[in-house]
Amino acid sequence: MAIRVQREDFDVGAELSGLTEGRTDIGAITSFVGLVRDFGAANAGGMTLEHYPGMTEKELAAVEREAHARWKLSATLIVHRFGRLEPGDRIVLCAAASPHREAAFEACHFLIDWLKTRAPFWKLEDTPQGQKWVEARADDDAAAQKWETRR
Amino acid sequence: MAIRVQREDFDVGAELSGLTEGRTDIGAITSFVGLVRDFGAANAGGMTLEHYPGMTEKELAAVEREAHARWKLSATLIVHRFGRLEPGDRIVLCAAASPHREAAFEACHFLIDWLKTRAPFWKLEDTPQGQKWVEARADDDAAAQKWETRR
Amino acid sequence: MKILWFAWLRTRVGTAAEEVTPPADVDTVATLLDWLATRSPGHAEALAQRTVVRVAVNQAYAKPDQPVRSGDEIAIFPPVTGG
Amino acid sequence: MKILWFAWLRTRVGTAAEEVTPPADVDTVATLLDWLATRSPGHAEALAQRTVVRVAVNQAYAKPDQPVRSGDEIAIFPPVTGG
Repeated sequence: MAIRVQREDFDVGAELSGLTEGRTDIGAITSFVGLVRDFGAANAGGMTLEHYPGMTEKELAAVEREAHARWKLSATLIVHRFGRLEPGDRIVLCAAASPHREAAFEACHFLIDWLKTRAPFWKLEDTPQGQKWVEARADDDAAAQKWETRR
Repeated sequence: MAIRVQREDFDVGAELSGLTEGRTDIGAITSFVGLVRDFGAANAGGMTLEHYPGMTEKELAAVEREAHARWKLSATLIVHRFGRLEPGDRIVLCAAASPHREAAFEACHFLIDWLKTRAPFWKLEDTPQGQKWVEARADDDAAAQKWETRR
Repeated sequence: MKILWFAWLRTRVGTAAEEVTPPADVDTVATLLDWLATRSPGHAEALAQRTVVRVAVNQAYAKPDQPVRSGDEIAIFPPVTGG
Repeated sequence: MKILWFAWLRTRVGTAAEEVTPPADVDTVATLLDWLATRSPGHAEALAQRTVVRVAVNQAYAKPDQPVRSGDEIAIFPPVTGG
């Protein structure tokens, strides 16, 4: 289990290699990378990610612990950036390693879905009309909710 | 869309960066890495992956085309190794990039499930009793079948 | 008691952090929000729509009936949008 | 007609590739497998359990009733185990 909250970019290859370093019991790693998307004319700029230092790390660790309680996992990792980000920049990396691929897929999906509704981050997007706080999406609540009913 | 069948290892970070290079329309990349797993005393060695050059590339390309037909994807990638592999070595990388994470997760899961029952690769494992051809798993057929019913 | 404001709630209130000493009968998350709303027009505006207000007490999510006491760190913020 | 054998079918047959000229009435995947099984005890053993035999004609999966003709590349192999 590993959590990092940082301003700097991350190297996905190095992060995933770190998960399996020296181990031969892992058959599958599923990872998710979230990126800053440019929505075209309506939103041609980057964004600033605000967060709540202290609580962020606690919530990410709780999400990770929950994944380990639900699936047989060899290792997990969450790296989340904050601060100024431009279109195309990486925002977040979630990874789950397991002997088997089904557990790796489900756990990785769970990590990002739960993180999105629990970890205290807020996006302030640049728009041609000025900076605008992104509103939470009902989709994201529904995605997180789906793991509640499967408990 | 990109397919590679190669003896050499691959760098997951570089491969995923290549998918998004110069693009700002991608919000999500889900990737899967399969590794040679050491099953302990029963199977302490590595393996040799045989394949059918020519057909392998065609089948991987067909799996990729099917994923693009089913989901709104920005880019996909399959890299599969052959030849001699040791415990802990990477075997395969599947990646799906999309504006949205649900499509990226489903398509990546589909790529590996279909690949496992269609791409002409065969594992010859080293065991304390000598080399042994791995038998196909009913699990893998079931995993691939699940995408048929969802069509 | 330390109050932290985040995202657009911070913008409305006009400060990221403030130290407050509410009266003794302000002893739950819900009563604290009611009391904070009286501090300024910006506070009132920030807390007008309670359904979009999330509260953490000492860095853990809290429900309206959760007790609060002097010395607590109370964070108030809109639904999260990371990831 | 070129026949390619893979994995444990190759081991049983004892060769990875062979050039064959079946009689004219061997014109489908199924009749070709029947005919190949008569070529040697190794061929017979390799093709004994048809449910675990997969066939590709010109590098595409083929069903038992698919036609085969001179000049085709026919690959015969067990269920795949890559990934």
